[in-house]
Amino acid sequence: MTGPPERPSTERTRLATAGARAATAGSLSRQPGGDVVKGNIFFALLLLAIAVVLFGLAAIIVQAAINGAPALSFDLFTNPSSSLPERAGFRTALIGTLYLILGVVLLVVPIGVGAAIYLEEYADRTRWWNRLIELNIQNLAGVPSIIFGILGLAFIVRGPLDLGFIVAAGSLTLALLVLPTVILAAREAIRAVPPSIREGSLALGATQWQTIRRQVLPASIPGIATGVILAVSRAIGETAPLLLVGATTFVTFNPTFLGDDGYSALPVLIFNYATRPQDEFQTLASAGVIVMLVVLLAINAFAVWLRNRYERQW
Amino acid sequence: GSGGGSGGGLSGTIRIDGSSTVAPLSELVAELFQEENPDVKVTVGTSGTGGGFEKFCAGETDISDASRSIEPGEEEACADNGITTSRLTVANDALTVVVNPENPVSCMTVDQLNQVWDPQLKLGSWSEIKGLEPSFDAELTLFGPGTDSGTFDYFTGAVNGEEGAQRSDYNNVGEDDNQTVTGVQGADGGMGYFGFSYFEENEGKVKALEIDGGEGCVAPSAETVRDGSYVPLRRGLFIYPSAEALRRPEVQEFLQFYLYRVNDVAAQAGFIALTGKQLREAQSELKTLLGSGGEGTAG
Amino acid sequence: MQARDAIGASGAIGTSPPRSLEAPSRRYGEKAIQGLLALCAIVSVATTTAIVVSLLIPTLSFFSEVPVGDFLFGTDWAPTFAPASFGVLPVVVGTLSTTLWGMLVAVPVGLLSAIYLSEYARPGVRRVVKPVIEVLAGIPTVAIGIFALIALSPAIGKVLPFMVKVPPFSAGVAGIAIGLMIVPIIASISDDAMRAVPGGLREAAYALGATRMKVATRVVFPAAISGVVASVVLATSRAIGETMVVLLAAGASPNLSLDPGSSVQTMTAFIGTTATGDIATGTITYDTIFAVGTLLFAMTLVMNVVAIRLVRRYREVYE
Amino acid sequence: MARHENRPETAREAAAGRASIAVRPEFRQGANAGAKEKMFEIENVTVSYDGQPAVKDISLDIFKNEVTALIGPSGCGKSTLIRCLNRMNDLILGAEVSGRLLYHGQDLYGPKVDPVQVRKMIGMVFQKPNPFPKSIFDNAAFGPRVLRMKDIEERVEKALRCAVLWDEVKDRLDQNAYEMSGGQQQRLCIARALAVDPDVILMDEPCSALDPIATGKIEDLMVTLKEEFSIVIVTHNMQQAARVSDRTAFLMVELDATERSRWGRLVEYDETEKIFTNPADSRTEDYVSGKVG
Amino acid sequence: MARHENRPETAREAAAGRASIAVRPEFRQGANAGAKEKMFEIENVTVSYDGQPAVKDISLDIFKNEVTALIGPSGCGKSTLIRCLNRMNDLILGAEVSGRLLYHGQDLYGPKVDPVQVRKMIGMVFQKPNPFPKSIFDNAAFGPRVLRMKDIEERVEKALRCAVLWDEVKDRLDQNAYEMSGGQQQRLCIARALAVDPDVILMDEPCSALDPIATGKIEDLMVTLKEEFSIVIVTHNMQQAARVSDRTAFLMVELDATERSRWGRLVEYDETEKIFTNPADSRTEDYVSGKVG
Ligand SMILES: Nc1ncnc2c1ncn2[C@@H]1O[C@H](COP(=O)(O)OP(=O)(O)OP(=O)(O)O)[C@@H](O)[C@H]1O
Ligand SMILES: Nc1ncnc2c1ncn2[C@@H]1O[C@H](COP(=O)(O)OP(=O)(O)OP(=O)(O)O)[C@@H](O)[C@H]1O
Ligand SMILES: [Mg+2]
Ligand SMILES: [Mg+2]
Repeated sequence: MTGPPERPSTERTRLATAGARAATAGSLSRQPGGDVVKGNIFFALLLLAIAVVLFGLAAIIVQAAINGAPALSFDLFTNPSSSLPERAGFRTALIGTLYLILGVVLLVVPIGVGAAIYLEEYADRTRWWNRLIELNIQNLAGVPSIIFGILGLAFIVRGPLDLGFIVAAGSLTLALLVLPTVILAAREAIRAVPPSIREGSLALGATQWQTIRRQVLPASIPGIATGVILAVSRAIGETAPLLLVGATTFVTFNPTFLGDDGYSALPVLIFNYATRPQDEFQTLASAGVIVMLVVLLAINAFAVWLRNRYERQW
Repeated sequence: GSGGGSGGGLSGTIRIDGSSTVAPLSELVAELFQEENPDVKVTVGTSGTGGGFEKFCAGETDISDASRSIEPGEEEACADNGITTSRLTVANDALTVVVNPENPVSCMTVDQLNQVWDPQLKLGSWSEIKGLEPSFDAELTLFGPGTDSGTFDYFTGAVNGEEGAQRSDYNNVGEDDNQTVTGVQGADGGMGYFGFSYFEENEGKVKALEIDGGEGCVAPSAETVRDGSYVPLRRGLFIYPSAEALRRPEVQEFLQFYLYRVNDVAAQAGFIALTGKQLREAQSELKTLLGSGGEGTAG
Repeated sequence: MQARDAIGASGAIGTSPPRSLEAPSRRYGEKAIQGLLALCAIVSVATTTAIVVSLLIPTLSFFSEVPVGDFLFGTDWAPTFAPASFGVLPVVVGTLSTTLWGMLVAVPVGLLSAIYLSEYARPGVRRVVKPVIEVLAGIPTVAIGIFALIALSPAIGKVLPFMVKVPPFSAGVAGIAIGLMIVPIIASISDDAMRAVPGGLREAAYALGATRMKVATRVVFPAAISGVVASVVLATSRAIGETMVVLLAAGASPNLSLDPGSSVQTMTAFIGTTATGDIATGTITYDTIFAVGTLLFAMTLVMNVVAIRLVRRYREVYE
Repeated sequence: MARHENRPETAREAAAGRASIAVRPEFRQGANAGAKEKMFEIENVTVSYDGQPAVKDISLDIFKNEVTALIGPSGCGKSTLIRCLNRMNDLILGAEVSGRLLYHGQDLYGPKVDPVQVRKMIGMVFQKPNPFPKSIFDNAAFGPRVLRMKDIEERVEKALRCAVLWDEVKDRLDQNAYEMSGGQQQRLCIARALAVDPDVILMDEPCSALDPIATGKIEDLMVTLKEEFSIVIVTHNMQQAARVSDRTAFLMVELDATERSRWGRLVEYDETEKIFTNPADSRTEDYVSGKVG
Repeated sequence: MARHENRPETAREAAAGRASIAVRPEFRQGANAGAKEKMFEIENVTVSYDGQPAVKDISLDIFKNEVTALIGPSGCGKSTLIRCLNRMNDLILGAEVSGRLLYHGQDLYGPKVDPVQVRKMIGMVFQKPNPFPKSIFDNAAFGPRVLRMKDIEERVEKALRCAVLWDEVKDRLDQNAYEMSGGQQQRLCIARALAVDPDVILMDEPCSALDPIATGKIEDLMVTLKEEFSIVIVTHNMQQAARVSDRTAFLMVELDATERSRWGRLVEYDETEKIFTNPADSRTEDYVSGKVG
């Protein structure tokens, strides 16, 4: 039969060695030795890494808070922007940013997840065009944001799409910019769903889309949420491409998503203020950073909640 | 301003874009204008003089802020799109050369500045500058704005005789002139230059050099700029309205308002106000433009 | 009996099971969805095409005036000076330098953080720490740049004097700031990838007497390598593409040097400032933006081809 | 109960020692099957992974309203073969099926055939339990929901009852399926397959993690179900094959001359009673009586 | 070979129908064990998941150089109990062990005990095969490498031979373990555990996916191994328990009065021969003879 000719002698030799070792093993308590030391060093390194990150973050926030302290007040959220620092607020820029991000999320989630699903679940990896798409997405992630600005100006604001200098055009530009982040994160999440789950679903007569929709996607929500969090975080802080596609620094009225009256965005304003000569504006810029973090946290809170809710372990 | 202001029910949107140097002035004027005309929306962008003209010549903005004059190529592009424009000077600036407060030198000639910034000489120390009084020995640490800026072009043109003809081995601070302050403050032999407003805000941290443009040492100030004695580093800042847009009443009103109020607010925004002569010139330019816009003839 | 009941129910519905193996409907819905999904993937291709198109024409016009060789191998970068010089190597090296320093910070810190989050942290801790780390990704780059310049630079200058020379600009400090900024990309995506490794694999390793460190490094990490590499590639791309931080903290002086203490100009910083500066469009200087952009595009392309190869090679498939 | 019938004397003792297998490329169709309706006709089917054949040249007919068992040593290709029957192998990259496979006379691998439709009719329980990371209820309800069936709750309850799981889980239907014991997970997977009322049910070692009681109940279930459906079961448990199946196929591993390649081959296929009491092939006899190994 | 001895008549038929189990909180120590060295002493151990007890109040002693079998219906807590013995339950969030668990007289859950050290000595094979997504060789070599053993190749080969897998895989040691059949995967997991020469081996249904031949060989292996090591095995296969084990513990599910909560309880623990031929408890008798269910 398929089994090997069992030679008891083989086993005996083996057991002899085993016995020798087993006799010495006795204590259950921690053996002082290389492994323990290594493990401790490793753990210390892990904590150090986390500490570095948290400390860095804290330092940035504290620095912004201290610098911005004189200007910090709730009025920052309600006052429109002004060229007079004492009455300047971020309301109009804030609304512009909220619209921008809303547009980014609405665009990037379906497109990003859709592309990820296509690549992981439908695309035949051996086909050159699918490999090309894969390469192309990774490559897009490395294109500097200003190039997206140039692209947005040429193809979205003008050119084929001809949207004009409206918030939606800015959203679309930013969405293209952060699309690779969402696609890559979503792909990894989808890839991590064990094949046996797909088999189980397909074997019940579910179509491929039903399998994706009801098994794969729910299981990959945490990873997708991470991608969206990172994407939104990046989109919210981008300045350069927005300048090109029409975000202005000075808007005293509340912008609308499709209106072409002009709009502003927080980072554009912050950048502009930060490079002005007057100290008051630099203070305002720091305060703006705090405003932006508050907004960012509020926006991400939902994604974080979603991610925690769907977290699971196979 | 409350509703039903004195503007007589003007409404519409006025788009301004261009140099980030000029933007604070346009913003301030725009803010005041909107107080009187609450239904007019004015936006000010900062995509740079070049970027501003590009949009302007594509007919996408009404007014372009500029820290330099429009170039022939840009003018052509405007003409291709049927856009006529004319330069209105709205404020003055004094490019200010700053050094460390500890530096004993207080005045330099244009030639000495040229030595410092000359692309060939590449001086390494203050002591190598010919004819400098009092003598000073420290390593030259140079700071300058981004080479894409109008400030760079103007300074190099005035000091080195040709735009861009400057040594490149200096600390380029890019977009944020505040860094020149930090840098010069930190280096004994530091030297840098930027717009007057940066100096005004940082007096004490850095020292402004007097410039000898041939007729003795002159310190940069509002007065020396206005009386024309601060040469050659005084420059004008401009706006370029489009004749096309000037057919719209709100734009006409805005530009007239601009020139009417600009001298009151220039100092507040960190600029040096126009002289009476400059202002009159600007006003007559605007009239010409209004005329051509009204006739609807272009190019 | 229970079994009988089941059959009763099934009988009602399944009396005449469809015997045809062909699809009862043409499943247009499925096909439409697949088409839509493919379309989503095409969006990225369209984007790239548009980028290539918008880069290509000015790039060609640039190279009609500047020889390719002078551009690629020249060591003097002064496109906005007179006389102009277009040797791109200093900005390429500047990009490599800041990216290198950034990755030196971000990769170890990010990966160790990910391991901590996924393998060591209790769920409560993780649920708090992970979003907090992600906040870093959302701090406006201007703020990080200014922070690097006025807080990080002096601090590092005290500890590692060679990193910061007289002017406050240094490639090393800018790199570290970028590193901090992209840590969340690595930490967060790698953490997700490691969390997705089936628990059975951990159990198996623990049962063999592996310590937590070995389980993390020898089982979980390799099993998640695909996600880990993806996160590093994404982070590297981000580091290469970052503009504002380098502009503020690394200065804007092109220097052909990998010295962390020297001020450098990166490709992106050049593109970023020039595109929003006062240079007139349509000039050769302005076209330089596109030539640099094209080169950057080509460089990231090479990096990604290599990365994709690597992932293929080392990916571990479970189940 | 019908399951105590054709139970032969089985699996007495497995003697140690190894009999080498002669390469004998023969196969057999089940006998005495004239009157029965054919469900699957498998003709010269070979399945390869990455070009390496895993089973070679299998031909057998599987009949309606019967339980057909596949037995054979580990690695002989039982799972590979059973997965062909509802085109699960489509999902494995590099897996390739050649030969002809008819289901009710229609070519299962025909160009117009829709694998989804195939799997709707031919359900499957896998060797490794693979519950979905959802609640117990959602696991069982998944199939009915996907197929837009009515009375989901009722169906779920019945399916869980059939799989002898209801009593254990009725109070915690919303608990995650991964928090169940191994045997509970396996029964849940069985319930999940039953809930959609397939035409044929393929079971790859459905009772491997079950205790005798649960096994007995599942076996009862199979016997009951076969009145309406057909069942193909892979099992390594001779007694189980003997107890529940009407027909048994015995596969074995064959080596090529160099002993480098190995693949599964059908040795004998016949009525279960015959296989266990009077097999035609001596290798079958050795295997079912436990003499090989 | 020693495995054909004390095999009683077992598991004849499982009749359908459900007998309710009376709550009888008694437990027993194994008898006739005076001379043997105790390996594990389990005293009043209760394991709960999220506060819900899964097994309650288990007390039994496990002896050195013996094979101890845990049997009982699915969900009665066999896996839960066996996982306590090498502290695998530490890894499950919400799992809580109370009571006393001694290993060679040392408290397994004592404050100074290092779970890693515990698991080095007490190996485990899991119910669901869980190979690493690495090559076959790397799977078997994982333990020895982690423990910095020498002669890795030799060890791997021996372990694979012991687990009756060598001949099937010797030519493709660098293939991914997930490309093996279910039974091969399980044997690989057994080999992996053997490769580190643990002191005790815990096996949670190690043969559930194996054919009789491979099962027989693994059983042979257990009998040989127990001369040096001790083995605890969970099995739902009565014959297997009867064939290989020296001592058998029978667990059963108990319901509380409201029928809402259920947990496992030790019904009887004794020498295997006694459990299978003359059990003290009628429920044991019913179970091993297949009368319950
Ligand atoms: N991680 C968990 N969380 C919550 N409950 C659990 C978990 N694991 C097991 N249980 C429950 O504990 C009880 C005992 O489970 P256990 O896995 O020990 O059973 P078992 O005797 O091994 O059964 P089987 O023979 O089916 O493997 C079951 O009711 C099960 O649902
Ligand atoms: N995905 C795969 N890629 C490559 N080879 C595979 C794959 N799956 C199975 N094989 C090989 O094909 C052969 C048959 O495997 P199969 O799973 O059909 O065996 P089996 O009869 O079900 O065995 P068991 O009883 O152990 O489950 C084995 O040698 C196995 O190693
Ligand atoms: Mg199998
Ligand atoms: Mg179990």
